[in-house]
Amino acid sequence: MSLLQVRGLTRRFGGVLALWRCDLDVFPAEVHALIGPNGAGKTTLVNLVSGLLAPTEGRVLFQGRDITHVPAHQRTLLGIARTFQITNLFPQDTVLDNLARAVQARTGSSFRFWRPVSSEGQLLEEAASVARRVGLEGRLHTPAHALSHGEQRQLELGVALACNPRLVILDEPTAGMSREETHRVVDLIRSLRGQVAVLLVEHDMDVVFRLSDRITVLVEGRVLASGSPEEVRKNPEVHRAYLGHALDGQKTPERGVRVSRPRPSGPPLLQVEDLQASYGASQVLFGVNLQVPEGGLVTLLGRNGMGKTTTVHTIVGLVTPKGGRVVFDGRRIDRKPPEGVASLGVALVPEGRQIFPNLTVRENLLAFAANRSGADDPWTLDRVLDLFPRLRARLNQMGNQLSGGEQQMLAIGRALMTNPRLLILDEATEGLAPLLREEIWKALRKLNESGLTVLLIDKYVERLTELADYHFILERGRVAWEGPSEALRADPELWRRYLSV
Amino acid sequence: MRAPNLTLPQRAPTALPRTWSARAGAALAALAVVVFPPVAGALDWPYYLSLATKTLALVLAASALNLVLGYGGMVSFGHATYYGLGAYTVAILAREGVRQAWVVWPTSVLVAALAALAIGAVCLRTRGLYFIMITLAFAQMVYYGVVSFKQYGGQDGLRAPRTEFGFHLGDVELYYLALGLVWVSLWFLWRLVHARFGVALQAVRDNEVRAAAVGYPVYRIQLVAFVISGALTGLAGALMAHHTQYVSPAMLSWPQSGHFMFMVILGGVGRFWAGVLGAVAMTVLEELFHAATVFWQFYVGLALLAVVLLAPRGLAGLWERRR
Amino acid sequence: MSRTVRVVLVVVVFACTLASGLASGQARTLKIGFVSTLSGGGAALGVDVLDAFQLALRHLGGRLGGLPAEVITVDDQSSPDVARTGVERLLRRDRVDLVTGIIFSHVLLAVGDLIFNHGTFYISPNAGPSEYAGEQCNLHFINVAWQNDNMHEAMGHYATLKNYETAFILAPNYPAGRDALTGFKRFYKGRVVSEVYTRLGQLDYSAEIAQIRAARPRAVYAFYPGAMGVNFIKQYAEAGLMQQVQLLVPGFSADADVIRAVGKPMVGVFNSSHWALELFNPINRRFVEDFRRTYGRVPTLYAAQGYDAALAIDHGLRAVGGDLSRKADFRKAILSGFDSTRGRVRFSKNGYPIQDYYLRQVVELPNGEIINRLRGTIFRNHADAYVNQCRLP
Amino acid sequence: MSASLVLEQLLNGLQFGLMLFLLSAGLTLVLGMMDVVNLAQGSLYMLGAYFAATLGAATGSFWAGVVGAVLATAVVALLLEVSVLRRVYGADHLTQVLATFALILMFNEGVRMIWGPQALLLSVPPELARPVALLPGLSYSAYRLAIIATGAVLAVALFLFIHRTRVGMWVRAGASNRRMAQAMGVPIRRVFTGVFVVGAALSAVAGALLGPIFAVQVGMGEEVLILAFVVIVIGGIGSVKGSLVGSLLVGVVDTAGRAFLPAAFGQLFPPEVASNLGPAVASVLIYFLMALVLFLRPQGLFPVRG
Repeated sequence: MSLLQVRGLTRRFGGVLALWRCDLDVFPAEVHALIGPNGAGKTTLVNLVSGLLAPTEGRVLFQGRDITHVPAHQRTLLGIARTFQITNLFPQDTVLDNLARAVQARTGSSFRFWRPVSSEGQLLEEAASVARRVGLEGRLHTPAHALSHGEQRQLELGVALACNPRLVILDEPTAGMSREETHRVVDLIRSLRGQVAVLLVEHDMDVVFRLSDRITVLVEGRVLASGSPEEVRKNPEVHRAYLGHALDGQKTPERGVRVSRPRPSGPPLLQVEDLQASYGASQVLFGVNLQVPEGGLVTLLGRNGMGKTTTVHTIVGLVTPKGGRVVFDGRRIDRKPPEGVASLGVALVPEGRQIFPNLTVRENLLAFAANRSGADDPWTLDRVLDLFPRLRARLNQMGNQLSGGEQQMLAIGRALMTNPRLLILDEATEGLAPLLREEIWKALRKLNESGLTVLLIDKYVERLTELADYHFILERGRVAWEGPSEALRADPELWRRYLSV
Repeated sequence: MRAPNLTLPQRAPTALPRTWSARAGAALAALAVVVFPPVAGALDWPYYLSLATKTLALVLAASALNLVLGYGGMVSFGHATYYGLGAYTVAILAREGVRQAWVVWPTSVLVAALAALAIGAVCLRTRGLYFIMITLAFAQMVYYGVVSFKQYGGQDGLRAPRTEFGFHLGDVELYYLALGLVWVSLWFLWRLVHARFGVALQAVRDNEVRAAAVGYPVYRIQLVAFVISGALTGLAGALMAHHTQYVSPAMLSWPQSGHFMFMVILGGVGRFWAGVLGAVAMTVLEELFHAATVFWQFYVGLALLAVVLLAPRGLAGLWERRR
Repeated sequence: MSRTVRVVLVVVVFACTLASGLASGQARTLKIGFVSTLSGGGAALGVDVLDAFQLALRHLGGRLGGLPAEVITVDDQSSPDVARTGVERLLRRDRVDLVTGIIFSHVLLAVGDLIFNHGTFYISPNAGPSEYAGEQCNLHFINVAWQNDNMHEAMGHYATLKNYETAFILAPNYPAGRDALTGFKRFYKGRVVSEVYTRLGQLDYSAEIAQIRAARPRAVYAFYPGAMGVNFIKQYAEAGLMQQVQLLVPGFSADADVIRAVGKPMVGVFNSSHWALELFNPINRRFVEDFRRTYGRVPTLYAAQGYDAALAIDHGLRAVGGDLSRKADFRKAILSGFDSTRGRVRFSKNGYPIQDYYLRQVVELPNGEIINRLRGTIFRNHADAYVNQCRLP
Repeated sequence: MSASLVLEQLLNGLQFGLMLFLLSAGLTLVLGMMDVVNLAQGSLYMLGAYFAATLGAATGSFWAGVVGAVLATAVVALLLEVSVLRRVYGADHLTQVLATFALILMFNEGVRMIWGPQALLLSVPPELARPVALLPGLSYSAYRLAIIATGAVLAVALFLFIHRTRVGMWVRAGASNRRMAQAMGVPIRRVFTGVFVVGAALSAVAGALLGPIFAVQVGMGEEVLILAFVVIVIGGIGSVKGSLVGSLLVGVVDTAGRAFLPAAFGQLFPPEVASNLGPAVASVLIYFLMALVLFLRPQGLFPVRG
């Protein structure tokens, strides 16, 4: 009998359907991986199971008991513990205290007002034993915020284990870890096998296939496939939907433009040197170097959590770098505020679209209109609407009334309206239907040909090799590889290592 | 320069003095508060005795607020409500002819606790700025509610004769009563913040989502802390009513709530001695500026602005080593 | 800065405070604690009383009953709490011999027991709550102005004489306000169509004025001291009610300060008072002229009361040779009568005056000056209604 | 209860509501864009009134006083923003509440130092100090009508500015997602300073216009400040439309409550109960309204964040 049963789980956020009628079974003591592209609804599903969100429809059963309406903290006491995608600890507390707090929550009432915790020796003993289990015995008295990123992830895991769970949910436990750290965590998870059921959300396919007993693939809020690693590996649908290209050896069907032209040369429009950035104590970028030549179409590739979004955020000034330089058109911009960077002609189509919900579509487009590149034939409202005719009918609707795809078009249109010299797109085709995606790429190509420099983050690698001139692959906050499209196309090993299965 | 956030202590500070000089200082301070009344009597300083009693009541209220504000991370902008209700209970019971101490004091605490329970139960469903505003809204409701009850004085306030203990409750006796109550309350709070409950409360403050995810009943923990804080604030109100022998709606007003918050910040939010240091420093500051200038509030404001911008760890933070 | 230095600094600051408090002087002078409303909407009243009190002190050569007098002022901001703290300071830290000055009854009621229990006299230049006239009357309390009901009784009587069948009456919701309307109704024989109590300190009366317009009474009686009165009358005039419904007010709502603020719309308003500018006696003439010369404005009845308070204290202290421990003699001396701006004023046993009440009307003089003119006498030797409940001998 | 009484009270509510809007519009934008709780907005309102009183007396013209007051308050606001508020951007709300609470104390005492403790009593400009007959049986103060007109004009102007101009779009974009607006090139600091100054100027208009209806005195800002916060919480933080709807709602509900509730309770309950309950319920009505709105729509009526 399955430990965890998810039946027909549906969740809406406003008008957006994040999860639709999902079924999931996790059996006792198995490692069950949950994979899928960004925005597929993995974290939503995990939050619904752990009780941080309430479902719109459907049920969650644990050990046969319906826990759909049981609050989060009681689910933990019933035996569901979890880690978070973004490290989520008690930052001021030491390793030992972090663990002791988890032990305390499990071992009885929080409503004891008199007896000092310091006299409850077994709390600390148990905490220390968990610390040994996750390999942190040398850091017992270090405050969590002072740990390295990898150690924080280990502690995160330890906190979940300290809850003594029957099912532990690990949301991207190796995100942002070094290779050695990843190995350590993989070993740790493997040691859990047979004792605790593990529901693992993970992008690193190495990790997934090495560890899992079974895999469930989630795409666009639906369960696409579920089964043993072999079954999933062989499922062509999974490849198409998730990996964005056909199986090894098969050719993609012909899809319109296929360009090959000489790489533009000349001075780089954007030059990033030894860029370092961190969120609080955890460093994300460890010295990124990349260049985008004037008129180039360059991609930034890499799996999730490798620092792609942080890199572009640092470029546009939303994150202040810890070190390194960003030079745009001969000028240093790494200390400029975002508006200063933007006014030089850098436009961002951000991940998650970030349309202004309280502005109409027209206003979203017009509010920031400018001719920052001094183009003779600048983008105007009409041109953008010609590019995305679907927006025309929606001009007077508020930004938050659009569908996801329409918001995506709006976000691109909004950036174009500033007539930038450099357009940065962060997952600009996320959540779009294939046809629409293709349309956007064609548009991008055309824009690029007309002289616009583009830096692109996307996951459809094969298609990108056809579109773009040059690629950078980020791996754990560093550029692990760079080269022209031909080189990338020629080396499937690269893809396997850095990008997918 | 920008104002840093009000930083919380790295860990629940082990506030019992550890060095010999500090222990000697603490012992001296304890001795000073115990022998203060005879000294004040000998020197004929009735005003300073009365000021000390008032300060003790404020110490209690500020320490109670520090529990929710500092240890619980709940920015309550309506703690004057519990303070005022505690005080009004004394006055109203006296007016209705009930003056036995063993009835009045527990009733005061109970009324404040029940109010905190009802208000907290609703307010704790909101977060952030909305929490601040909704606690304020409830405080205003209670304020205007009390103001409209004409038989209990309305805007004019109400006399609150001291309760009967079976002995004469003069100013000196009241001082010792206040000292005792403050001591017992601080002891209770000390145990509480170091017991499981205090640890859980701070866990919720530090990371609510994480706390829930390891199994803490966040809402209940916050509500219980809110009620305890409300009850102790009510006790402070009852004490203040005994001190002034008069209660007025100003005790329930929002500037009063702001005043308490100020004391806690001044003392060092989230440090155990914040309430004590803040209330004493505030009283000293006010007396000092009051003696020096008619426009004393201007300088109080300036001092507080300086504290907020320059010393966000408050007075208690001065003793902590710089990071 | 080392920790030790920081700790030492804090200790030094604390010590300085204590020292500054203790340093207050010890010379043998008569210390008068003057608690009054000197800020906010009621400040004009407090300032009038204080200015006149100081004027009287100057006329008396800086001495009261032969003792050099020192006045320590406290601004109560018309808040009972602030007053309570201030009075506590006056009594226990500054050790004043007498307290006076309070304008608002709710302030007085909040601090009265504190002063009386301390064994200190309170000589009231204004606030005259019914509580201290009746059952709670106190040996340490003397009011040199009037009991709260009195002027309103006079206007009630006048409204009856003028045969206004219906009246709309309003007052702020505080003891003097409630006393006022009680007093008005005691002598008004017509029908009260509506009795409205507004928040003390309320300054916008649009809602009430709309109600008056809807109720269409023959007369409106409004008791609003200070800025409240100024605003009420201004808004009453702006709403066009002056010509439609006769407005009656007590004397202090039509006094020099209100006339200054409202101006011409006030002309014609009737009001009652125990004092008037043109009362013919030497004390009043000297007071009115000197007040005008010193402060550059026409004195109000509040000013007259402040002046009288100083005279009463002087009178009482002379009788006991400056020895305030002879409390009974001090009280008896004042109660048996002293010479004031209103001539000789006598008192009931509860410490409230027995005196005449006049009818005044706001008129415009040919030179454009607007002034309150004496029109007649409503009551003669009028005492308050509560004296019989007072059990003092 | 006659129709003209209801109408007159509605006008009173409208006048009150529009003035609240002038006060809350700046507050809600400051809060929405920079996440700054500014308790000192009430002090700017007070300053507006004091400046108007002083400048009006100096120039002899009420309207010159109002215009001067608006300019002078805007200058003070600019200095305030540069000197103090910039330092509390990004700090937590507790810091902001306390820093601006300290500012209130300083402004209040500062005003007392300069203008003295007494309330200043302003007069309505003589040309407006008369009633206007609106309907047979209903005449209404010309000055209050002028206030309603000014308030309405400013509300419409602000509304057009926020909803029809580019800078207005920036302001709304900034209120909803500051970082994204910056990334699109909006100079958010300067826009914010502008918004703060305009908000202060509107508060000054409210202070100057209400001066003759209330009294110009220390502490006048605090009471109205709490109401302004109620308004923006009801309307949704950051939404000008919300603050307009919230202001009118609070203005009308408060006025109607005070005018009609005591009478209504008088018919339902014995007089003893009614005389207590009526005013009590009337004065807590708006707070009850706010708690209710927060309970049903925790983000207010017009939420700005997506």
